[in-house]
Amino acid sequence: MKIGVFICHCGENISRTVDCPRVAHFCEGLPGVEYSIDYKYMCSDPGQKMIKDAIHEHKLDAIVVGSCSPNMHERTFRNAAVSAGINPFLVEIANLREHCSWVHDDVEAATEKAIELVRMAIEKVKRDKPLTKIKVPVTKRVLVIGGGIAGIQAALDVANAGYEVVLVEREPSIGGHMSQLSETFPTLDCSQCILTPRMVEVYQHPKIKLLTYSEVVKVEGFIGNFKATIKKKARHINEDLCSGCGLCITKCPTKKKAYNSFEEDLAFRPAIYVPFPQAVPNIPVIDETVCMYYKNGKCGMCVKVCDREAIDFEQKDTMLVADIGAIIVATGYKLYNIDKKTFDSKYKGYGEYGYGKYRDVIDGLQFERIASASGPTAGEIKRPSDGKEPKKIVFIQCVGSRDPSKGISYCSKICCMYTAKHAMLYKHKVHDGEAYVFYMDIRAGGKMYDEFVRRAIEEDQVKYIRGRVSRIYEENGKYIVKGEDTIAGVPVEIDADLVVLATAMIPHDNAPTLAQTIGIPYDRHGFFNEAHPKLRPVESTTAGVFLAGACQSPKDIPESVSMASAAASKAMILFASDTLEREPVVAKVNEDLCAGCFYCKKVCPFGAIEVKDITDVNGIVYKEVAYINQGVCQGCGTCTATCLSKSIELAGFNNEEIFAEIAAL
Amino acid sequence: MICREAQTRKADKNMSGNALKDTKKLQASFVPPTPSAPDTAQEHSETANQKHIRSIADEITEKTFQNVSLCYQCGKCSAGCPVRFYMEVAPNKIVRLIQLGLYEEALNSNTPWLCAGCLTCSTRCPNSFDLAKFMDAVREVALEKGVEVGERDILNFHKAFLDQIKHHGRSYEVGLVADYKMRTLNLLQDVDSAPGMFVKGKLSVLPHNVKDKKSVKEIFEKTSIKKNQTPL
Amino acid sequence: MRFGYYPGCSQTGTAKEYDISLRKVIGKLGVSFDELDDWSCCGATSAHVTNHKLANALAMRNIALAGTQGIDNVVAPCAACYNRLVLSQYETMHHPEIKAETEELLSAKFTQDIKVMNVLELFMKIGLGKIIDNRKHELSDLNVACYYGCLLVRPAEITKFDDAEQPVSMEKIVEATGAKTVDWNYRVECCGAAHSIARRDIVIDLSKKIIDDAVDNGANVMVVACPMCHTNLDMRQRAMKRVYPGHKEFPVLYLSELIGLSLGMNEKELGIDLHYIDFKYDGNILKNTVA
Amino acid sequence: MTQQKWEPKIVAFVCNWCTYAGADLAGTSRLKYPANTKIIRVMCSGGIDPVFILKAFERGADGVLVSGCHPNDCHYNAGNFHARRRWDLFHKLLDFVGIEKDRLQFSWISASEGKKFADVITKVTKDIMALGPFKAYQNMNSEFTIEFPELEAVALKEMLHEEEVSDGRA
Amino acid sequence: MEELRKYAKELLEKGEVAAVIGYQQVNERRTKPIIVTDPADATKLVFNEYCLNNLSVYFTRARIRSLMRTKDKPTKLAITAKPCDVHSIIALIQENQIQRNDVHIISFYCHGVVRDFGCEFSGDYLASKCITCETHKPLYYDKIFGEDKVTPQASDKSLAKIKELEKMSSKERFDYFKSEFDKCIKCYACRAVCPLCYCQRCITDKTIPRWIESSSHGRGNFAWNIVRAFHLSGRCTGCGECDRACPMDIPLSLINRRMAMEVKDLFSFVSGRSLETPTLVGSFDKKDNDEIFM
Repeated sequence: MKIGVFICHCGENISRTVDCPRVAHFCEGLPGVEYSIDYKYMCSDPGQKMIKDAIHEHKLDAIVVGSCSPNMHERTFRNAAVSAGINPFLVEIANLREHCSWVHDDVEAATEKAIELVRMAIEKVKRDKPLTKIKVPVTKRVLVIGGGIAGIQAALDVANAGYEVVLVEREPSIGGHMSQLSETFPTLDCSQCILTPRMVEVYQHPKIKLLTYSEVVKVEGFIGNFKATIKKKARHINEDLCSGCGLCITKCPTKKKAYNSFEEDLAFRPAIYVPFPQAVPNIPVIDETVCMYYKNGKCGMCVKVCDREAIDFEQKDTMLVADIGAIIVATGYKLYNIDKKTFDSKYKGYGEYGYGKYRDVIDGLQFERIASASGPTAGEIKRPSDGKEPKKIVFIQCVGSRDPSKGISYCSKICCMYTAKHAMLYKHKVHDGEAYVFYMDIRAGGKMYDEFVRRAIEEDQVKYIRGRVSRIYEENGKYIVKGEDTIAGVPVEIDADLVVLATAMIPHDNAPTLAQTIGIPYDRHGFFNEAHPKLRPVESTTAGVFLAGACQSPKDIPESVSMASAAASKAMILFASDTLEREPVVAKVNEDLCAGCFYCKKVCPFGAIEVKDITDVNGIVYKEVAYINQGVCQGCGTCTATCLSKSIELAGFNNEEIFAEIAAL
Repeated sequence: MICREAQTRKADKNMSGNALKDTKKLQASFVPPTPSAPDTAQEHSETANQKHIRSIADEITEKTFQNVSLCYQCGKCSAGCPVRFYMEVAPNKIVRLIQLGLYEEALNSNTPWLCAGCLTCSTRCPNSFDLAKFMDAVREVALEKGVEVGERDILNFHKAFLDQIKHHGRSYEVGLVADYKMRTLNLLQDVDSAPGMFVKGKLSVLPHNVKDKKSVKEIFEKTSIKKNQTPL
Repeated sequence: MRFGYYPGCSQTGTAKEYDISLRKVIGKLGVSFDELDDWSCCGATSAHVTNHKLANALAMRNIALAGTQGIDNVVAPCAACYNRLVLSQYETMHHPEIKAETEELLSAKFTQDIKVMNVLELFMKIGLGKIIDNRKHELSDLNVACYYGCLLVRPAEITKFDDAEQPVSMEKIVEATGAKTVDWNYRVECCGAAHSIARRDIVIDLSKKIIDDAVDNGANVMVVACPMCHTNLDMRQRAMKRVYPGHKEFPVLYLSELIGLSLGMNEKELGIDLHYIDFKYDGNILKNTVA
Repeated sequence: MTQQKWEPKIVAFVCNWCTYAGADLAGTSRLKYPANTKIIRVMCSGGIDPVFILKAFERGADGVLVSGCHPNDCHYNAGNFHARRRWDLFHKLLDFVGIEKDRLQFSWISASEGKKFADVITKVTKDIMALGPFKAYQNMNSEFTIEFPELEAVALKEMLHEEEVSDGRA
Repeated sequence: MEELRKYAKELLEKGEVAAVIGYQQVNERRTKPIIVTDPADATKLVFNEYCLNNLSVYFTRARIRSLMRTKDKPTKLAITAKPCDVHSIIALIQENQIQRNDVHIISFYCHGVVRDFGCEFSGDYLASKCITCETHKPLYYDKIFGEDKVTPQASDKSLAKIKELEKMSSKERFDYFKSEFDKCIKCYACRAVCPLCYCQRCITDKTIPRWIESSSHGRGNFAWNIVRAFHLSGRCTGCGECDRACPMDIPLSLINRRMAMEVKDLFSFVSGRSLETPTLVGSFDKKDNDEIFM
C-alpha cells in the first residue's frame, strides 16, 4: 500500500507550535509511506491540487492529512481524494490543530505528539477498507416543534414551498410570547396586528397539520426517516364540532378559579377557556384541575349550553405517530422567575428585590400585558396592588442576566430594547409620570435600535441611571429603590409606585428533556446547541434537526424570524432530492462465528438487530445468528464492544483499525 | 469607560511634556493581576524593557484568591452599602482605582476604613466578587505600605482591640476603652454609658485571661505585618 | 442533646445577660452545653480588617481546640463570632495553602469539619416543638421585629441555613413563643457594629433607621441574636435621644430572653434588667416603661 | 519521549459526538493541557471494548481515559448507559487484580465542555505522573521490553499480522 | 435412584426426549457423565454427592445439540441437574443457547457435593460453592427427586481469601495475581468446562486482529485471565467447574466470585436465578452507579 502524508501548517495555527516540516520528514521514513509533504494551507485550492497531483504522480492508495479537526475539513479532503480516484474512506485526518497545536505551548512536546497522531492515522489508514455510502429514502415532511413566531414562520415557509408540515404546539393556541406583547420595538407597531394574520394563515394552510395542546414525546429514526410520536392532550372538546362561539366560556360558573397565564397571572380565567380572543384555533380547553365536573361530578353547564354537543368530558389523551423527514425545533424561551429559590436550585432568587412579595414589583411580560390594549387593564397603566396609575416607575435591566451569582452569565439581548420601549409606552400614556431605568450597559445593536433608545432618553425624558439596584423595600405604599449612579458617583433612592424588572430569558424547564427525546445537545443553561457557532448556526449536531428562535439563545423577533426561514430552507435543501446519502459506518455480523447469544440485540439502541436462522443442507435450522439491518443501524458500535466472540465489526472503525492505532502509540 | 478614556487622554498630554498636576499616568501594572508564569514574565520584561514587579493588584489577588478584574462596575455594592453616605469614594470606585493601577488614591481614601464588613456587597454582587474581602486586603496593604490612613480613629480602635487580645487572649472592655482613649485622646466619649455599665455589673474591673496566653501571643508574633515590603 | 459552646468575649461582659438567658433557656429545653476549654477571642472585625492571617489563626485556634477536645459541633451565640469562625473554617478548608500555613502556625491538624452553629440553628435543631411544649405564656401581645443583622445569614453560600435576603428562621422561632412577628425592611441591614466606639455618629444613624422602621411597621419589641447589635440598638439609644431629640425608647431583647419569657422565667432571671431600655413582661400584659 | 525525564503515555478513548467535539472546543478556546494524551476516536463510548484498554497497557500506556457523552445525552440514546455498566465492572475487576484505580479513569464530557476536557486531561496526567510508569504491566515478560526493539517489532507483528486461520479471510 | 432410572427410561421409551444427560458411577467415590440414548442404559444413571460435573455444558456441544435436530421431529434433551446446575441452564436459556421447551430438567434436592472425587463427604471436604449455597431446591425443574437434607457445616475459606486480598495494597494484589496467572499453561480447560463459554470461536482464538496474545507468557496469561473473568462478570453462576478443571490450580472462581459480589452490590443482580429478570449485560438502569465518572 502506498500512503501519502500531507501536513498542513494552517497558516501559523499549526506551525507555530508544531514543527510541520519535521513531522512530514519523519513520516517519509515510515513503512508504507510513499510520499510526505507539508504545506501552508492544505485546504486551499493549491493545497488540494497538491494532494490530487501527488495521488496521481505517486500512485497513492490512501492518504493521511494532518490538519484541523475532522469536523472541519474531513469532507474537503475526502472530496479531493475522490476526484483523484481514491475511495473517500481511505482518507484519515490527524487532528493537529484543535488537539495539538492550539492546546500546547511547548514546540518539542507538541511536535512529538503530532508525529504520534500522524503515525496513528497512518496505521489506521493502512487497514481502512473502501466503503460506499448508503442511500436512504427521504420522507418529505417537516415536524415543527413550537408555535411561536419562529415556528409559525418556519411552518409557513416550508408549506409554501409545497412540502407537508406538522406543527406541534404545547399550549391551546399558537402565537407564543409574541401574542402577549403590546407593541414591538423599534417601530412601536402593534404586535398582535402583525402576528394574527400569520396565525390564521397557518390554520388555513392545506399543507400544515396543526396540533395544538400537544407535545412530542418520542422521536425515533434518523435524518430523512424520523418517526415522531405526538401526544395530543385531551381538550375535552370535540374540535370538529366546536364552532368557537364561546358561550360555554361565558356560562362557566368557575369565573375566577385559575390564574390566566396568558395575562401573566394578572387576571383570572374560568375552567373552560381560550387563552386569548384571537387564539388559533379558537377552540376552548377544559382545565381539569379547576372544573367542577372533575371535582364533584356536578355542573356540566358547558354541556347544557353547547348546542353542537362539542363538550366531551370522557376525552382521553391520544397518541399520533408521524413519519418525518426533518425536524425544526422552535420551542422558544420563558422568563426567569425571580422568586425565592432553594439552595440546590440552578438559579438563585432575588430576595433583595422582593419579587413575589411585593405585588407591584413585576416582570417585563407582565408590563406588556398592562400596557396592552387587550390586557387586563385595557391598556391603561395601572399597578396590580391597588389599580392606581403609577406616577413614578422604575425599570431595572439585567435582572438575572449577566448575574453569574444568580446562575445566569449571559446577556439576554432583548431587555435593553424592550425596557426602552416600556419606558416610552409608559411616558406616552402617563404624561405627568417619571420613568427611571437602571442599566449596566445599553446594548442596542441593530437597525434603528440605538436611535430608539436615544429617542426614549431625549424625546420622552426617560432618566437612565447607570448602576445596579441593590435593594427594594416597601414604605407607605411606595417602593424604595436603592441604587447608585456610578457615573455621578452618588447614591440614589427613588420612591417608585411600580417597579418593572427586565428578567432574563431562559429556556423552558423541560428543554433538556425535549433535547434528550430528539437527541440533540444543549448547553449548561438548557439552550440547544448549534452545530457550529458561526457557520452552522441553525443546524443541531444531529443531522436533520434544525433550530429556530430563542430556544438556541436569546433572540428578538426579527432574528427569530430570519433563523426560522433559514431552518426552513435547510429542511427544503434536504427535500430537494429523493434519496439521501449516509455514511457507511454500520456494523456487520460475521455469521459463521456468531454464537447467537443476542446480547447485541439487547444493547442496540435502534432495534437494528434481527434474528436470522441458519439452516443446514436439509433445511433444518441449526443455529440462529444476529443480522444487522443496515438501513436502521446508526453505527454506534455498542454491539461490537458487547459481542463476546467479537463477531461484529463496525465499518470504518473496525477493531483491527483501532488496534493499529493503539499499536502505533 | 469614559473615565478611563479621559485618564488616557491626560496621560498622552503628560507624554508631550506638559504635566498637569492632577494627571494620572496609567502604568502597565494594571494588566491582569493573576500571578504570571516565569516565562511570560520574562517576555514581558523584554518587550516593556522593565522588570515585572508584583503590583498591589497582584498582592490583593494573592491575599483574597480572587481576580480584581472580576468587578464589572455595576455599582450594586455601593447602592446597598449602609455606610456609603460617610465615604469619600464609592466602594466600586475603589475597585476601579485598583484595576487601573491608581493605588495611591485608593489606599488614601477613607472608604476601606469605613467599610463595616457587613458582607451586603459580597452577598449581592452579581459576579460573585467578594468586595468585603477585597476591602480587608486593601486595608492590609495600606498598613504594609505605611500609607496615611483616612480614618485614624477607626484604626486606633482596631489596634487597641487587638492589643487586648494579644495580652489577655480575650477582649477586655475596660482596658480596651482606656487604651483607645489614650490613643485618640478622645477622653469624653462614652462616659455616659460606662458608669451605667459598671452599675449593671456588665463591665468587670479585671481582665478575663486565657489560660494559655502564650499561644495567643505567639499567633500575633508569627503573623505580624511586615511594613514597606515594596514601594507603592 | 449536647452541644459545644463558644461564648465569645461579649458574653463575659457587655452581653452577660445573653449568656445567662441562653444557658437557662436551653437547660429548660433539656439541652446542655460543653463550653470549649480555654477558648480565646475570634479576632472579631478588628483582626480581619487589618491582617487576614491573624484573623484566620485566631479563629482557627478555637476550631483546633474543638477538634482536640472531641467537640464536633460548636454553638457561637454571637453573630460576629459565628461569622468569623464559619468563614475562617471555610477559607482554611477550601484553600490548601491557607490550611497548610495555619496548621503550621497553630501546630494543629484540621482533619474534620467542625459544625459551627449560630443560635438560630441551635433552636431549629432543638426543635420548635420543644419550645411550644414547654411554653408557659403565649406572648401574643408582642409584635416582634426580628432583627438578623448582617452577619448571621451571610454569605448564604457558606452559612447555608437561610435565605440571605428574606430569611425566615428567626420568625419561625419567635412565632413558636406565641408572639407575632412583623414584616419590616431592615431585617438584614447592618447596624455598623465595628464602628461602635470609633465612629459613634455612624452607628447612631444606622441604628436609628433600624429602630424607626421597626416602629413604623408596628413592632413593639425587637429581638436580636448578636451582642454587637444589642449594644448598638439598646445602649446607643441614650445617645440617640441626644442626637434625635424626639426619639422614643424602644425595647430590644435577645432571642434567648424572649424564649425565656415564654418559658415562664422572669426578667431578673434572664438578665433583662441589665438592659438600658427597661422591659417588663407581666403575664399577658406588656409594660413598656420609659426609664 | 526523552530519556532524562519520564513523561507518561496516556491514551484517551473518546466518543465522536461529545468528548471529541469537547476536545475540539478546548482547542478552539486555546485552553492548555499537557501533551501526554493521545486521542483515539470511536463513534460512541458504548463501542469501546475493555480489551482496548489492556492492549493500550500492553503497548506501553501508563494510563487510559475513557470518555463519552453525559448520561441521557448520548447521540445514540443509550450507548453510554451500557458503557457505564461495563466500565464500572471492568474498573472493579482491574482494581481487584491489583491495577491502581487511577490508571484507568472515566469521564462524561459534552461537546460544550472544552474547559472540562482540559481539566480532566490535566488531572489524569497529574494522577498518572504521581503513580509513575506502569512498568509492572509492561515488563510482565522481560523478552518483550523496550530494551529489545527488534523483539518489540515481532510483538507488534504478532498483534496485527498473525495469519488468520478461522476467519477464512487470510 | 430407582425412581430416577425408571423415569428416564420412560422418557426415552416414549420418545419425549432424544437423550438423557446424566451421571454414571465409576467407583465408590467417583462418577462420570453419560449420555443415555438407549432406554436400556437408563439403569446406569445415578445421583449422589459425587456428581460433580455441571452437565449443562453439554448443551453447548454441537454433537449433543445435533441429537435434537433429527429430520422428522425435533425432540428435547433431558438432563439430570443439581439445583446449582439449573442456574447455568437458566443463564443459557437467557442467552438463547437453548430454549426452555427443548430441555427437560430432572433435578434433586441437594445438600452439597464433595470438593473432588475420592474425598469423603463431610464439612472438611465440602465443595466451596456448597458452603454458602441457598438453593437446595432447584428454581426451575420438570421433575424433582430426593428430599431436603442438612448441608454439613464448613468454613468459607474462599471468602476469607477475598477479604484478605481486599485488604492488601494494589501492588501486593498485583504480585499475587501475577504469580497465580504465571502458572497458566493456556490449556483452556477452564473454557472447555464452563457452560457459558459457548462461543464457536473464542476471543482468544481471534487473530485479525490478535485480541489476546496466545503464548503462555506473563502478559498473555494476564490478558487471558482478565478477559475470561470480565466476560463472565454478571454471567457466571458460580458452579466452580473452572477451579476443578484447572490443572495449575489457579484460583479462577475466586475472581469470579469476587465479581459476582460486586455485581450484587452495584446492580442487585445475581446471574442465573430468574428467567424473567433481564440479563445484566444488555440492560441498564438510568440510575446506575455514576461514581467512577468525572
